[in-house]
Amino acid sequence: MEPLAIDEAVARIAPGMMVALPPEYCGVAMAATRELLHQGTGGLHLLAVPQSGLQADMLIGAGRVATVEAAAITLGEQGPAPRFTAAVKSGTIRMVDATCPAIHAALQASEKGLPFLPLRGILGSDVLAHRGDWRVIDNPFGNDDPIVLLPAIRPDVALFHCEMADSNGNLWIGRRRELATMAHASSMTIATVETLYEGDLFADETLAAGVLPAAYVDAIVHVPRGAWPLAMPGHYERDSAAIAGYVAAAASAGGFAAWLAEHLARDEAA
Amino acid sequence: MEPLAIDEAVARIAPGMMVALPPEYCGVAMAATRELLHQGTGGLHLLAVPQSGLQADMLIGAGRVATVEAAAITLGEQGPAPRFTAAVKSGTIRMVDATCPAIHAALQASEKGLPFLPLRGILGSDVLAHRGDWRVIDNPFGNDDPIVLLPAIRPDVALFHCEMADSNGNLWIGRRRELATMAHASSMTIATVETLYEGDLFADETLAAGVLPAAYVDAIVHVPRGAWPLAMPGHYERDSAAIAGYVAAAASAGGFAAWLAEHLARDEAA
Amino acid sequence: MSASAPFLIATLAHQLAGSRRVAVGALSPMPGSAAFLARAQGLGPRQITVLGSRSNNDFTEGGRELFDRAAQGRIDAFFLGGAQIDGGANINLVAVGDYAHPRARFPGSFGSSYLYFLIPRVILFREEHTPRTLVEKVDFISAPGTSPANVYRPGGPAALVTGRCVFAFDRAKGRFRLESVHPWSSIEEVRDETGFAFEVPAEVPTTPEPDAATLALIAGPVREQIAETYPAFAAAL
Amino acid sequence: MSASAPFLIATLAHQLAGSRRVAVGALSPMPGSAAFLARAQGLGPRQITVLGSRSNNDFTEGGRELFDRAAQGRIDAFFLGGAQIDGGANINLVAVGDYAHPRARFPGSFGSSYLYFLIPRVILFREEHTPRTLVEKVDFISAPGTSPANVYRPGGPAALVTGRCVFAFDRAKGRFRLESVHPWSSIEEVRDETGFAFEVPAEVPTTPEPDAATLALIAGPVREQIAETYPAFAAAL
Repeated sequence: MEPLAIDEAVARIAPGMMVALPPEYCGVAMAATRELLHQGTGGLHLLAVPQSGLQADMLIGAGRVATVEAAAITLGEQGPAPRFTAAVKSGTIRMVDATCPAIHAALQASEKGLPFLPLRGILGSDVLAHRGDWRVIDNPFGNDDPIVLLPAIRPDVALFHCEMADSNGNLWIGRRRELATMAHASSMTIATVETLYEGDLFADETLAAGVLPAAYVDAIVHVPRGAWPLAMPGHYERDSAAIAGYVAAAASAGGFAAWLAEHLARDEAA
Repeated sequence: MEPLAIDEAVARIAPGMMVALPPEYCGVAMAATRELLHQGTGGLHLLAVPQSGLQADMLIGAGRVATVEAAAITLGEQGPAPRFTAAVKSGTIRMVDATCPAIHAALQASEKGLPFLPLRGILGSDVLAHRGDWRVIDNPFGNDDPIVLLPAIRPDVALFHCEMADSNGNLWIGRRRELATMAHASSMTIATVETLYEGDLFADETLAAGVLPAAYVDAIVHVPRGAWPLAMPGHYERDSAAIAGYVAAAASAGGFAAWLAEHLARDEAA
Repeated sequence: MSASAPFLIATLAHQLAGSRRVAVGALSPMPGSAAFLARAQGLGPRQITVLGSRSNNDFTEGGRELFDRAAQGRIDAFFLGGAQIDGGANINLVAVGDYAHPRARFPGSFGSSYLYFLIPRVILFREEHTPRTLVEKVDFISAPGTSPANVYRPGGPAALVTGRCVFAFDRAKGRFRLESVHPWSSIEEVRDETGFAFEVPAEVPTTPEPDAATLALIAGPVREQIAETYPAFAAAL
Repeated sequence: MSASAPFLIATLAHQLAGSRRVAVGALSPMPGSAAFLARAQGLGPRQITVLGSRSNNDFTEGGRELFDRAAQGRIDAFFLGGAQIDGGANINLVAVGDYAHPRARFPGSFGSSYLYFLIPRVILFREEHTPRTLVEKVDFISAPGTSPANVYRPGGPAALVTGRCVFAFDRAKGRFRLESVHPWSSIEEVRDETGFAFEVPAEVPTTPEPDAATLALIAGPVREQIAETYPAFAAAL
């Protein structure tokens, strides 16, 4: 599988698609997200697996998001996600509140080709009360034992950044197995990678243990520092200064608009 | 976690326990099985994940097995498992026929602390007809869409042989993830290992990707060639001659009894 | 005369034309060889996964991945056998006679009870073609050939290859149709040796013999590739 | 005077006495520090898993492992916060005001809606102790403090630590009981600043101050260990 140019890969994300995104500590495809901002793809349905931050905030701020399903949207130590918070308060996005294991389970349902998966907990919460798509049944193996059923979520795209790809299209994700679940559950997987691996990742059983097989991968882009300004453990730390700059700008709609215009102009020039 | 002597580790398997066993290509604890034969532990409930062969056949032949749940019991290219076949025909064990993904799913239910997991297929089969413990419901998200529900299986012990253990009790299982599922789902995990690893398997992210954490491991025994006469990929091949010898002996009850007596005597002498 | 292994491998390989992603289950040396042959011939499979193999196996999620991948629609073709196969394409991998006190017991259903429902093109294979194996009704249904319309079933049987012939399976009618007869057999012999009724079209061609190039592939790369998982079979091939 | 970080860390650590396996979720610098402190003090935790950490994280199944492990009964204690917490130990991590048009919006429920049910000892922590945060009834229930008897619930709230006091939670009664008051506060102040009713026993001790050895542990190894996941917090500690 030949690596693609980033614009080519990102162009596969069509308006209105459901895009699954990993958490901030786990290989967020930020370079691809900036390309997505460029391409202007709108009406997106973001599925945070199970939480997101800067990535979701930028897309929301730019008006490209119709729906967010997440257990949380946060910038971690940098505080609340400003454009997300503003969008929810003003009702410009549809917010679908979930809880972390529900998103994992709903993706596992899709991974297993199942219509639903059950999950403990949740009962009596307003998370459940606001989910018209979740059901409560009486556990058929129990006795007066209510349990929640979650319908499968099948994203159109899984989009993430990971360690490396070999020339056969296999990805090395290490112990970030949520990336595998996302890929298994999605119709299409687009990955940016920090490095390219010469050879076959399956030739070495030690490496093979951390592989997401090419069978699940549709597009690969080689993007060193592709998670910046977020961290890529083992390569670079979170760029707190850059994120703080974003947070300051994005505190207001006008500030965000200026940040976006400057960002798009700088990228055009590059 | 200090490695134990094999007799000490195997003594934790009490009569009547449900023991989860991996398939023949995936690290069968044969040395531990011979020790189990020695200790005379009986009334076992074997859960093949999802199939077994020589290991189950020996325990069945020795009369140590009350129940077998499996998708298949076979010696592969060496043909049918002789004592298993004889025991089913004469009704001396309770055979619970399953299908591979049902065993995987029932263990995943236990891994997730769920009372059940749904599974597609199976409808209209006699596998389902003979399973009083499985249920069929109408998919609450569908319309006249029957689906099977499988109750969780929580084995008392997961018993397997794998590549290596570090001094903290972490195991390296590589891409044999069924061993992880077995351990997650079981109350206790006993592992024999081919080698010991100096240091911490989590210190290297490449190795970490193939680790089953010590949090799931209760007893470790260092047993080089611990899967013999079955294969340990990367270390030794299946010993077809030894298995053929077993098959020839085990063709009759008397032949098996002689093989067992000789085997136990030889081990005592060793 | 009975079918040679290379003939059957070539006939099975023919069934994989157009199937891009093929998986091969347990106890399947001939189907495994057929998958390697079809790939070598450029017939279809680009991706072959052999259960129990290390070099032809890209699973990294353990034993469940075959089943999950099938459910995701990422496997196009698969092989299943049967101690008994009946005219409705029901297969029996478990027991002959009474289930509780069987006359014969086999290893078990493996993943058939599931994969038969989910993989679009399942090719049945049973070399022994006698009224003992091809029966009117199986004694135990490991997996049914067809299901009611309301049952979720994207997959099912496509064909049955035996030592005497090839049957195609008509899912709408729920029965087999004779597709070709091997060179050493005949429609009459197939009728005599089959325990179930099947359709016979006006023209029934002879199953083609493998050509020299095909035989060379089988004796060469195919034999080498299958040896990892089935050494005894490869040695005898 | 308000609570210092070391005081709160020490008070939270005290809540982990006897808990062998502790997990720490997102946005939890103080609880994470408390877990490291409790381990350094030999108080309880042998195994600490910090979400988002690499060196204090033995998960190899991805994000779902925390939740699966909790369900397996392999995690003894966990921390949860709340934009609002009410007298029934219901917690709100989502929104203040009307859910559809909130006055304030927070990140979201994270795993609380699940873990609150499954982990035996959940310690609630909210530094700000005012009628704004400790309310009579939360505006949105991310996770309820108690459940009807027929609901599967091996876990739940054990205590609530704030900047003014420690409450214990009585699951049978479904309400908080004042356990200790921090040195700079008083029962009266706690009453005034709490939006919900709670039980006050005859004797309410003062929450003990951390001793010099404890402060040294916090300034040393604890600060170092928490820095990997919360560098800004560690720098300010």
